[in-house]
Amino acid sequence: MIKALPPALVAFLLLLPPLVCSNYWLDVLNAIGVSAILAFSLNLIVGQAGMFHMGHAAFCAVGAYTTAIMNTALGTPVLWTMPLAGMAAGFFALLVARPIIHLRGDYLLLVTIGIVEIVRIALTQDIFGLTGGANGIAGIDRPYIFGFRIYKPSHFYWLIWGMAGVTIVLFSYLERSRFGRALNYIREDNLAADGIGINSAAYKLGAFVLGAFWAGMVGTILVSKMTFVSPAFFTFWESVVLFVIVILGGAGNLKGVLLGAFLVTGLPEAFRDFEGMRMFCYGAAVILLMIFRPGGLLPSRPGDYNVAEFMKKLAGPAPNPRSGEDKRP
Amino acid sequence: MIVAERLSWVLKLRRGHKLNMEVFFQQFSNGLAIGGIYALIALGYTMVYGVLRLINFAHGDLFTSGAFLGYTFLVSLALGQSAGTVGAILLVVLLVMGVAAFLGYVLERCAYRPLRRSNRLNAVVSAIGASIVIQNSIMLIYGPQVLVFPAGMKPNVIVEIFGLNFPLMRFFLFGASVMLMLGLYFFINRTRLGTAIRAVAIDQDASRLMGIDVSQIISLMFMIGAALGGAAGVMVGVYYGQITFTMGWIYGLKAFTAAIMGGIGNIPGAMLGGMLLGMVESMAAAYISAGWKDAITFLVLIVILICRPTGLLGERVAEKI
Amino acid sequence: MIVLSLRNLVKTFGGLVAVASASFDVEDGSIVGLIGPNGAGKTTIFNLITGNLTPDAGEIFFTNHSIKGLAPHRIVANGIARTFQTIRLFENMTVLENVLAGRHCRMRAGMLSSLLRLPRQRREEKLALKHCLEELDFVGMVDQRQNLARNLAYGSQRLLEIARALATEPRLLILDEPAGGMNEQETGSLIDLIRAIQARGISILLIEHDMSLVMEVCKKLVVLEYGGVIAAGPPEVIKNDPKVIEAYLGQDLDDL
Amino acid sequence: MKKIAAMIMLALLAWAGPGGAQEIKIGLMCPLTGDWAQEGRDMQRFLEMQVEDLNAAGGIKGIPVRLIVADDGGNPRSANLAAQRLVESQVAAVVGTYGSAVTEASQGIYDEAKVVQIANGSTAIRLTEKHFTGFFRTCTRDDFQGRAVARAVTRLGFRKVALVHDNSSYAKGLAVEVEPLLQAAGVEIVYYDALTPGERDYSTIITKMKTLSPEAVVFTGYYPEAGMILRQMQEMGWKVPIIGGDATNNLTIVEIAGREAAAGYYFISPPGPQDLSGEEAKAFMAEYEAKYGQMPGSIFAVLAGDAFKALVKAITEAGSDYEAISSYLHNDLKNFDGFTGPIAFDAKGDRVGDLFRLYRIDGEGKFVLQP
Repeated sequence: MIKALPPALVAFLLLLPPLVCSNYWLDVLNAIGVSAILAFSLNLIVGQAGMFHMGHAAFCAVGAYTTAIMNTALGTPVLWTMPLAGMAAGFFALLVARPIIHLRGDYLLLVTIGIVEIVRIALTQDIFGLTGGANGIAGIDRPYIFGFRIYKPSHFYWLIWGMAGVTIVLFSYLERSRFGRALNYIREDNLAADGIGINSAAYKLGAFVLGAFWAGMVGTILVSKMTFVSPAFFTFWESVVLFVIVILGGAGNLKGVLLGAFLVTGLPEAFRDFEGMRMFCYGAAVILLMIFRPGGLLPSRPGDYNVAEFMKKLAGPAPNPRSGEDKRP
Repeated sequence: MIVAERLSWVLKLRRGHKLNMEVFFQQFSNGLAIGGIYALIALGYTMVYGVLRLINFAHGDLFTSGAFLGYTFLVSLALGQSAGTVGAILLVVLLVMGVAAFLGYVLERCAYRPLRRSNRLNAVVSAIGASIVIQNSIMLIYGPQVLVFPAGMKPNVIVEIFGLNFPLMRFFLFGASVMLMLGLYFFINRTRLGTAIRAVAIDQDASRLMGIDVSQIISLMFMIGAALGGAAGVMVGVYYGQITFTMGWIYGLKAFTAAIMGGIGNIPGAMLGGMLLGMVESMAAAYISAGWKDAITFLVLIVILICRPTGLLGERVAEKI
Repeated sequence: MIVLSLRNLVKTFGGLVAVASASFDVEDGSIVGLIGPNGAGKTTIFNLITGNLTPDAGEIFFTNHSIKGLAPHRIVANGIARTFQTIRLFENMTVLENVLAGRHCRMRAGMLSSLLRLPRQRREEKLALKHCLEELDFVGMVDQRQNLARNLAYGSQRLLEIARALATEPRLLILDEPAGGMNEQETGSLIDLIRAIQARGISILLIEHDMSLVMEVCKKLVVLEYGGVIAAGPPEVIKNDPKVIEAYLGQDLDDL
Repeated sequence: MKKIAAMIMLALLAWAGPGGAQEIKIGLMCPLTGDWAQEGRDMQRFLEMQVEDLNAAGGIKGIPVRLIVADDGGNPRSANLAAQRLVESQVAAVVGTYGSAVTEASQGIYDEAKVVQIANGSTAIRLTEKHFTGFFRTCTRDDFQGRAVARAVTRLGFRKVALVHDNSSYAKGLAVEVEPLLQAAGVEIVYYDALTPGERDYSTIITKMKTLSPEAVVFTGYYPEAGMILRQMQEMGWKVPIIGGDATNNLTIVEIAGREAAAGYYFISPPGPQDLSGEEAKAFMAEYEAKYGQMPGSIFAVLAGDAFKALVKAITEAGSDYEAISSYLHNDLKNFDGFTGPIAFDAKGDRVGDLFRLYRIDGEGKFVLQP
């Protein structure tokens, strides 16, 4: 009961903003929400599976352009395109990640940077004559839910944070499952994971595809909110910001990543008035945080499984309550 | 008779292709000029990586600092004007290398050393933070606008070789890059200190047991890397003439690509990677499409890494089971 | 019946011949020890069996099927589990999570059912937890299930690796120097454990330098030198084999 | 501690603001960070001076005007937030911004909030094809400029040109306009490609163009790249005229290229800050130069100033609500005397009239208006 309280409190706090916040702050929260969902999906790849992936914006772009093209050219309602956007991004991830999945650390890092740049250039060069070049695609419809038109910041607030909520729940399920654990084993020791029966290449690919699927769906929300899309949305810098959110917040910890999204996307907004010094302080803060909180703001915690019912059957001595935890390097 | 006919046929072919070959060589030299600079910056990446296994994302911004310091010394303070243009540039390059080395030392001390025992990802993020700090410091000090080295700053002589035009400065630039690289190569491979550096790169703990001051070596590598980056900054500034506070990022990324292409941690690899990258860029722009150029270079990189997962000259390290 | 059979296995690294036409069998339910001087190719043979390396020539049969060239995870699924010479636990995860890793290959839940926590996936998780706790109980570590693997004592880490391997429900367990770094008392209980594993009907193939352990538990020893098998047979016979004694530089095997 | 206390005080004051003294708020959305930070800074300086002057003269009908500046970072996504922020501060109207994609990201927000927006540097055609009643711009559209560029090429008598852009929304848009116009005029386009902005070495592209021997190069991108091209063409010993668009109307181009290389460069632009003709404009520019030590780098700060002037005029004449301002700007503002010449807007919100002139840089590095 007590453990359920903080989530309830958080949920209650999340209900408040549309009632008290101005449109500006609502939109700041929306931006944070979008970053948060993207960061959750990146966390799967970077935090859970431990792969150096700095090109997440590429997957978001594929989803965003899928929605934009389907909506403007075929007139498909925006929200209907969401699963398709996800699938397109997932398929793209499958295609590009397959040959590079075995690359180690820094090599993978650069290749993913390369992918995000290739995607951005391809979009800018108006690939297949579909993407509208540097101008992008404009005139994307607002989303409708059962005939209700979503266009105000407060409407989007519900849409975005609703999706963020669903994402948190599903991904926390995933963390404590066969799939999630497999990713953690790979992060900890790829070779040992292979040796104990985990098809690490398939799981790494799976993490990429699922992460990309989610990022693609966020792409749909992003374009429906802006009603247009252009390559400028998906620069390398956006990918770097997502990467920083995950590591700064706490790789592998969803709460940490959420906190990271608030800090990295939200704080610069709060310090708008310090224009010149803003980015300077931001960079310095990033360094200091990494030095003094190496595991991120909320480091990932080992899994806690409820085993009480089996323990009785084993009739062993009383379990040793969690000792020696939280001493991560 | 037949021989003569053949000969004339060959000559005809030559003549027909003459123009194309000329252009090809011109593009080749363009690629070398760009590649030389990439290689010079890539060296800094590679050396720091070699001893620390850290991607120094701030390296591109050290390069920018070099360019702006060069501006301050050459244009604002007009240092070394009595020594003539070339003399002044040489003097300033040396001066900037010193200041950049100091910057590199400070950077390593503040942003990386506390993280040496920590997760690799943390160091990457800290490096991104450092990059933001340096870039914005430059903007706060010099302002956001483009700064220009006066056009008369460098000798503007055009050399004609085999009917092709080359700016004389390009030879200096290329020559200076190669000299710095060779110097470094000999320093690493032929001196006592270089041996210590190689030892640290292979095994820090063992080196420590052998009495090598590992921290000192790492600082030294950072200083050398930063000095080379700074030197590249001044040279690019003087040669191309315009500098902006954001310029480091594009050069940094290219140099990083070059270093990885050649096999990061490997000095000849950085040179090879830089030249190759410059060449691929130049050829892609010349014979395929300038707009797609960067996409093509990344594609080449990916293909290289798929075929050779640790770069062209990188060692394949099998994991011990 | 023969569980594992190696036939003329060859593996070279560059010019170096690590395994030169090695052949031996592991009988069902037996404990076989693989011994030999350092560099004789013992661990290479292990890596060939577990699929971490691919042999240049020869065959590997497991329960009469060829497993040559299969990926490591397929070999585990087939029923061969291993421990590592240098302990390779998932250090920042709990003891229980480490054992759950072994369960992985016996579970079905995919990405979607994990994401949605379907009823079938929940049932499976429960069963897996139960099984893993039993394995932990088997090696006597159930109390430490919430400790991080890297905070365990050395001996416990070895035991945890064994529990993790057992969780895969192997028919053959491959132990690479299981007593390495253990004190005498720990080695004693390890011997009991190995016997208990055998009692469950699991065959065991092990590399070990601790000759007292090898002599005590193994039914059969296979001696390697320069990548080839120079002798194979019961410990008493091997002990007196002149070729073996020579390989160990003339030392009496009892002293090792 | 003191700082925090001061910030809280400030916040409280800001909170109490709207209920307090009467004033008219006008928003300025501009890029103060990012690649176009220089443009944004000039825009802010320009408007701040105008507000100062206006308030010194009694404001609008005695009510002081307050300028509220929001940084759009030159990026569509942060523009979204900047626009919300201005709407939130209840501005009567907004001036800005520079980039087309950035403006596009903010248009919907201003439209939904019913705030008049006058962009100063966004030339993409489609911005005014959306029929937002409250959107105007003081710069002219890419197609106007495209026509001016094509006119200049034919008038200068070039029959064979290379067309280069930089893949930015602006440069690509202009190139797309220019290409068919040139073809229609019978000008052969021997090379059509994009360079990568921010790079330093364009020798590859120059070599490539040289082999195709065009009579002139049309470059639709920005001044830093134009300067580099001029400089490197000279270094490579290849001299053909280059014709650029209004984004190269910046004095820095001569510095980058060097006087010798810059000489002979043509560009199409509204008059630059240094050769505005009106008396008022001249006086204002002198004041600006005295205050900041230099003229604005480009014409876009001046066009922001024009937007501000038009707004002040509209509010003075019609009042400060949305309908009043937009209807006045659409229908009643005719031949209004701006810094860059007479200002009027058509039904779409585009500026009426052709501002474009052909300039040539002479041997002294001066921008000379061509007849």
